[in-house]
Amino acid sequence: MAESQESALHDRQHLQLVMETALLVAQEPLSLHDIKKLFAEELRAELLNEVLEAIQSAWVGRGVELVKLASGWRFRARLEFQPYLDRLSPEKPPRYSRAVMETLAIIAYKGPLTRGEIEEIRGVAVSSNIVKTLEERGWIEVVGHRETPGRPGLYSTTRAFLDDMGLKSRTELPPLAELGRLVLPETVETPE
Amino acid sequence: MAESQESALHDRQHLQLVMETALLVAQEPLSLHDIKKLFAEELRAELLNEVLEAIQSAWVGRGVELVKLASGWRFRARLEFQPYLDRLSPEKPPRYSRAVMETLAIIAYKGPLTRGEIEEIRGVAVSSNIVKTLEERGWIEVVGHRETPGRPGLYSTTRAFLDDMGLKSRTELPPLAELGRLVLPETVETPE
Amino acid sequence: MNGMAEPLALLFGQPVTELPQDLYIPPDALRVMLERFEGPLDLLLYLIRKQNLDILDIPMAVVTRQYMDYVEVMHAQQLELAAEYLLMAALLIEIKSRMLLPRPAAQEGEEHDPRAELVRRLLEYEQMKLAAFEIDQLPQAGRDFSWAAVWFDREMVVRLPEVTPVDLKTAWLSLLARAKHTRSHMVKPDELSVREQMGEILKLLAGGRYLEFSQLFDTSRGIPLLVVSFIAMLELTKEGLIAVTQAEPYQPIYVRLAGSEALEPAHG
Repeated sequence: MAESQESALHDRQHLQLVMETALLVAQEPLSLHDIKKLFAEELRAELLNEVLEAIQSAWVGRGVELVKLASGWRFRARLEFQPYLDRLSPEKPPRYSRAVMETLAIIAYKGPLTRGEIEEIRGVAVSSNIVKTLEERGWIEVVGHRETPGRPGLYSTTRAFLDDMGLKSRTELPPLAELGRLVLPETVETPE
Repeated sequence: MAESQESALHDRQHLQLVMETALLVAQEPLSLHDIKKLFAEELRAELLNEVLEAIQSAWVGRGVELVKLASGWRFRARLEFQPYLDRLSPEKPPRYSRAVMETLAIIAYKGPLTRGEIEEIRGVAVSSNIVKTLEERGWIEVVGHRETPGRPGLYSTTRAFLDDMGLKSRTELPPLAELGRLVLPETVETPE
Repeated sequence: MNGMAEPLALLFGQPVTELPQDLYIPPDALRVMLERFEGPLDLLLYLIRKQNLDILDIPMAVVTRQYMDYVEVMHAQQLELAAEYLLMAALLIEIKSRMLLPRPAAQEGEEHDPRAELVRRLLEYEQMKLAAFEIDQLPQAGRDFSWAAVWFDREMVVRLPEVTPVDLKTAWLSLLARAKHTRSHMVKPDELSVREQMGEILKLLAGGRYLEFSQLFDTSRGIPLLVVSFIAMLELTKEGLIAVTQAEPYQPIYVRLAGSEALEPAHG
């Protein structure tokens, strides 16, 4: 009995370590759904919430805090450290996550196409946050609908996107055929 | 006396907090020079190094570690946590083709050298796409020009390349296989 | 015809000793294998290492013959045969013939092996080839480990990320690397302007509007655009996104979004 309790404690510490690491590394807030994906086993939401709270209290009094936002959990530097951080960096422009960039690239190269078709090329789901980010930026828009069940919207890049890229037309994007020679296909299967 | 010691300890803890926060937030490695800039007061390099080591040991056993790289210090997830993180985001930078990697290796071990000299070693033309890909990745750069007709650019690997490989300097690159030893001495000269 | 038949005869007709011993593989696999050589040095190294030949004492006759066989097969497979391969063939033959020539007795003291320079290049290339492999094994940022990236909400000023065409290219490269099964489907000749024009046409037809065929062509911007617009329309029709109708021959042709007839009953 004592042994299984001990191993449960050990598991929980491991859980906490993995979640903390993922949150420190993530470029975007992680939802509970995202956090679940970290583990091969199916974990209860209550357990994950407990661990998140444990991480939160472990970081009390540090320069960084774990906060819960509308879109999920994320580590964030406390505002009182801004004076120090401001001295350091003459403002780095923020960057889009790779998921956003890939979605944008697919629409730029292959649009008009539906979200489902984007997902087919990416091999993973495209969250509505990603689509919203790009729509709000004015870089993609729905230009029509595919006449299949659900009439999914067809996304295309906008003229504003080309202007912001400094391109006159999509034909000025780096040619795909040549890009194919530069990389090797992944040999390792991505975990499901 | 006791009071000043106490406040010194307090200062040091504060120092550690600020530096840790800056390192967690920074999007690039921070050099000692960068870290100095965090503070209005002039701080000795030894003190900063001591604090860096203190941070390093404070993170032992966690999922994230503080490493020293070519251009400075940076927090990164330990390698053994990558399988978890991969489950979260299957987007990864590409694995480059052999042509790209051979070009990179030649520049890393034999650079600075010109594209023509790379081609001599590889025995085939080096497409400008390959060079551009490595430049855009920030792994190689032109550091000068050979004073021959056409003043061809001399390519060298960057510190960002070493950072991305987790290395402090080019001397930490994998040692070359000692094939040179097998060549008869008279033939070792470089080609004309 | 002769030129085409000869390599095939070489491949299947000649005695085994005349052939690279590892060439008996299906043509598709062969093509893949040949495409993997990074150039003549790579191919030569392969021939030498594969048969455990002494690189410091290369049997020129054997290696030259095998090299030529491969080049012939590459030619027959219509692989893009870089000039470098032919240059190397010439060099091999030259070295071989220099070794056959009797050397003047006077020079015997400072005898120079005609193979020396080739050996030096082969070894240097092999060293770099191995180094490239080793570097690729190093844990690499983003691929094998991740940097910490804690958010810092600077004064709540909304700054928008900057994106360049290079970023798009990078994103596409990582897609290519990942999507090995869709690779061939993804890398195909450019049809960008067509896809772009498809978007434009869909926008013109938005809201279930009917337009006359000719209204969809902007005649002020040159013939290439007209052609592209036409291809775009064919593509849209093929994908079932638009419907093109004509009541009877020589009547105006109308274009509308597919499935929008419910909004506007067909004109008579």
